[in-house]
Amino acid sequence: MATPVLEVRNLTRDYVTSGGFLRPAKMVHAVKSVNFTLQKGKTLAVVGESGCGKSTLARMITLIDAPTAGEILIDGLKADAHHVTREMRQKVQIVFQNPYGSLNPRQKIGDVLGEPLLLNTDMKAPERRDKAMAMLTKVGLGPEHFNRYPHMFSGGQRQRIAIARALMLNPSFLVLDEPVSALDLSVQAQILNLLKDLQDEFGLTYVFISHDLSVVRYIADEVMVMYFGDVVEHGTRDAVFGNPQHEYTRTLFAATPNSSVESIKARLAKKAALVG
Amino acid sequence: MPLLEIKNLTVAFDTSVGLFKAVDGIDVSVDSREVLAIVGESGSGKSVAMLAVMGLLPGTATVTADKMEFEGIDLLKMTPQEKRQIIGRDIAMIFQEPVASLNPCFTVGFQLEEVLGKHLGMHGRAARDRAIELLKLVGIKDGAERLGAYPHQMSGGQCQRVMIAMAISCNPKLLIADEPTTALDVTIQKQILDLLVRLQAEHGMALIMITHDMGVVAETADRVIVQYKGKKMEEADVLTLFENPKSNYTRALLSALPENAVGDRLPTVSDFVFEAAPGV
Amino acid sequence: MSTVTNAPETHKPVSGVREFWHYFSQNRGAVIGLIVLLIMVLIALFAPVLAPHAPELQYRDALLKPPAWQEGGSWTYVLGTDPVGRDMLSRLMYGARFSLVIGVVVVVLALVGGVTLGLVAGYFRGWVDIVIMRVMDIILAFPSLLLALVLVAVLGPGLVNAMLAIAIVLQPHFARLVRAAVMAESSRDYVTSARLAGASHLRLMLVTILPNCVAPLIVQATLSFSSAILDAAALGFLGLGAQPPTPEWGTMLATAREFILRAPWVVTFPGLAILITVLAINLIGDGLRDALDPKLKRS
Amino acid sequence: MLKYILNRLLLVIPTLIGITICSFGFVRLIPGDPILALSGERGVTAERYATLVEKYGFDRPIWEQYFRYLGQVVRGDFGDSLATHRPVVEEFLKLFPATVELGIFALIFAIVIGVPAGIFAAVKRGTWLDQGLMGTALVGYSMPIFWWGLLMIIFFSGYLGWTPVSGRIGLQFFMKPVTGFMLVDSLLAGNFNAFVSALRHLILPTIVLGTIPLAVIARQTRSAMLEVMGEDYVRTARAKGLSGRRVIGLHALRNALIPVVTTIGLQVGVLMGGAILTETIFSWPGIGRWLVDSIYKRDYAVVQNGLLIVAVIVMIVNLFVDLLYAVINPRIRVQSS
Repeated sequence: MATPVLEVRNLTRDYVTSGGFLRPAKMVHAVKSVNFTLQKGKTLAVVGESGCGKSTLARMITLIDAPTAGEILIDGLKADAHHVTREMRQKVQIVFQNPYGSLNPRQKIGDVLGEPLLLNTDMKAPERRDKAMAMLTKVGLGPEHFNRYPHMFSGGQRQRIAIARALMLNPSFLVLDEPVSALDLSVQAQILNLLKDLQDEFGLTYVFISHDLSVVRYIADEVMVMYFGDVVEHGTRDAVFGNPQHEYTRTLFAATPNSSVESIKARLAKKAALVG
Repeated sequence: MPLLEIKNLTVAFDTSVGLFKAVDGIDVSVDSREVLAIVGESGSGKSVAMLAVMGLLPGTATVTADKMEFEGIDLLKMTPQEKRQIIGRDIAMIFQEPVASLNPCFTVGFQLEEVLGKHLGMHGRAARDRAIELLKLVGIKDGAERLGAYPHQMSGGQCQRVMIAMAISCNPKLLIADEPTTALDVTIQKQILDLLVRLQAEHGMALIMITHDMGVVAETADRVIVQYKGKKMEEADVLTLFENPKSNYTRALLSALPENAVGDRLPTVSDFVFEAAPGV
Repeated sequence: MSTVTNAPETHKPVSGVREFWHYFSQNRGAVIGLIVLLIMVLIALFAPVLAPHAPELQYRDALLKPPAWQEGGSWTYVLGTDPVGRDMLSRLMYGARFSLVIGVVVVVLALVGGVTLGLVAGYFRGWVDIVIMRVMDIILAFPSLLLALVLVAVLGPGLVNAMLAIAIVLQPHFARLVRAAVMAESSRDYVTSARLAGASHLRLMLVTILPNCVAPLIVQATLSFSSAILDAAALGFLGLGAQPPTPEWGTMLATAREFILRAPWVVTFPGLAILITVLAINLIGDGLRDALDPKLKRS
Repeated sequence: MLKYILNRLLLVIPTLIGITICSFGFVRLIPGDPILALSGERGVTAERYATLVEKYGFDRPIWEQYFRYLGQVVRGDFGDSLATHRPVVEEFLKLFPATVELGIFALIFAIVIGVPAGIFAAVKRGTWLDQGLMGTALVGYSMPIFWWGLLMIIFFSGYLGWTPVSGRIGLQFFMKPVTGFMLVDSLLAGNFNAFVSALRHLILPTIVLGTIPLAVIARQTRSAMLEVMGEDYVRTARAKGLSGRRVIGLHALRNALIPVVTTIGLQVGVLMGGAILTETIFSWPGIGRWLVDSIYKRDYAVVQNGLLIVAVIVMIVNLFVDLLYAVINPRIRVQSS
């Protein structure tokens, strides 16, 4: 088996709430000893509700925050969030949930895309420009957007730009932190399609953080369910969706609204019986 | 006679770039004991019509309608004072952000008892007892203690329960829920939806559910209005809508649901040109 | 999700300046303020040309002449003369130079100091932040005019020392503002993204974060501009700012005080000049705040 | 809540130390010999010079001098005035009530007019009433108050002859200072005419000193109200069918008052600064004039320690405001469980 793109061993993150004077500081275990490996070209979805630690996990594997314990291996190399080398930095990129906060309001789109190249490569300005332009078309925008500022774009377009920026340095894998949950249904579909297209074309590897099971079912190869910092279930998509093992996973499935015609019929029948 | 009947409603906002029609000639009617869902994406003006009914739109909004009647009473001709007798008692509304929708400076008990005092003239002991009873009704068991709590001491789900308790406190004939579960986690969302549906049936009130989520529509509605950019695209009972959508916008919306994915890619909305379904 | 309002897809590209002007020009007061300020600047620049008399020339035969429209006034001295026979109008025109220079110098000093400290404190946090902000708190614990007075008492009376003192007193406001803005911006995703793109601390601070804190800074700078003029005039009034016979407005008021009941014009006009200038700048400040306030924008 | 208070108290300590360092450093920063500076204009004999060096410990290392100074300050020994040779504390206590009396009146004047004006402007947003009120507030905010005071004197005292020009009370009255507050003392003495005279003397200084706080409070109240009126919970209150008066006066105002109280607290420092000018103009025998006179007289002992006392008082007031802020803000008062 090839070296996994990402390997995570016993990754743990504890927070100490600032207790202060009379109250003892409390330890919060945001992420408890998480393990997984991810092969190239695959998508791992991390599912859970707010406060389950999925975003903390995302920030750790993106080397934004340092873990309390555990190891992160990227392309078989150990990564240290305290001293991120330039090579390591280029291997991981992230796309955030809120398309309105993730772009610098005072930076033109061309500069947004060119910045990673400017800072990490010796490319000359025209070359950077060509690369950025190419990426812009790749994500479904046009050259006319190159010199515009973020506020001239819609949420979906901004998310495309954020994806383009993340891809500028050919990262080994991409962390997608709820990339579609702030978008309208129709735009969400476009972005999901785009992610799939890009994955097929470049063989990208995704860590997809989400709370939305229907989206996860659509995009994931592997699913990891988190609950209060613990991984309670981890398996292939079909295994998790077909035969959930953990109580919490089943609760999650049961809570997800079902829009199939059969379930509507069943609900209406129940209601009619109640009234009648 | 429908409980609430609106004909040809138009709401325009005065913005810096000119007049913007958030709602353009929409008819809405809901019968008593009926659950109507108004569904649409952002910018479809789905909340605006109901905010107009409640009189909660800002001063920059101009509301015109051929008819806006509640139980046969003309809402358009009412003075604000007259309207305040109905609002909060016969028509109640809950909102998207439960924590922000409760006043952070007052206890839950105060805010709950305030409605009882205003519309039912209940004060003191009686109001307190009724408030505890209402909290129990919405699934808060330690109501007596919770009455002294401030909104920031409670979770989003708890706050939404309090909002619902406030809304049903005067046994309204119509409850309007504006994206009541959007800010909540999936499991909490399920609890709140179940609660709303249960209360609707038990109290025999009409419920208007405003949402962007087709799943929520499927789980709650009897009848559905689909809105797009301020215009009504389709109106149908829930089963017909999901089984046999008439408007191509509804079809696009349904096919964009990830669970309805056919093959490897999702059809996207921009692939269609939208028209209202015939007869709407 | 309906919490996020989508910007219209077909937004015609507008330059930032023009968009700003669109919002700014809707505020009538701000435009009036801007016009008044421009006139003040012109008067200050061309005082030697515009002033009918030299500001320090004493006409011994025309002491305390009332303004032209009052009984006993003459059009030679349009706004009358002061107790030693100097033309009020000319002195006021030259005085505009002092006020505007004071404002600019003080704001530049306070801005540079405050922005640097606030940026460092807000970006690095930790003990650097604690030390810097404690020092700012100490400065803020003193009533500003009192602190300026005492500083001038230490440094010696005079316009330059007065400006320095006022700058020191105003500086913590900038530091606090920048720190708060930097902290708010730092937590936003675009800063994290820039960090992930490999931006250094210096680049993050100066290129990524600082330009996004400019709006509140501009407003604060405008407000500081007016309070610098007021404070300098107050120091002049107390005899610790610009020294006579400098035609600084506050100093003019101080020397005229004993004549207030006999010759109200020597008091009225310098004060009115201060008020009009400060008011004009504050009107601009309010207009800027409205135009730059992100909450009003793009709604 | 307790944690918040303790935290806030802890923050006071470094500020307090900083303030003493400032006032300690003040004399040593004056160009020239600090002994000469501290001994006044007339100069000293060699003998007295030696005693002073001994007294202030100028032959000692600087940190030792500081701790010596700190020790004196903690014991309440703020030295003697160079001009009157009386203890600084004694002079301060004699003059302080005059400033407090004026300050309280000015603050009440500012709050009683400023808060309702701000609420009105917010409720009538965009109307001529709003524009008029806020225009007036901006003029007040831009007012050079030393000039404003002179204008008031020209008009009310000079032209109309309604109010006295200076001082706290008519010269014909002599009040034995009991509380130091002229109004209280005159009532205690049962002298109604003196009370009226004291009140008349207060009018102009109160208006002049209160003008800027009034403008600031009105503007802040308006913007706080506007912000709060856009909040979700105000919409909820309307959706309950509550009357407009209750929505604005209870649900919105209660929240808007939180930042307004902070603003009002901050005005105490502003008042202290304004007192310097107001007291100078109206010959009001208070702390502000005392400090300015001391600067003129190069009475550095008074300036040094007067500065220290004023700063400590302002700091204590700010501390109270912070605590008050916690009391009126349930989000701090009641810790979330």
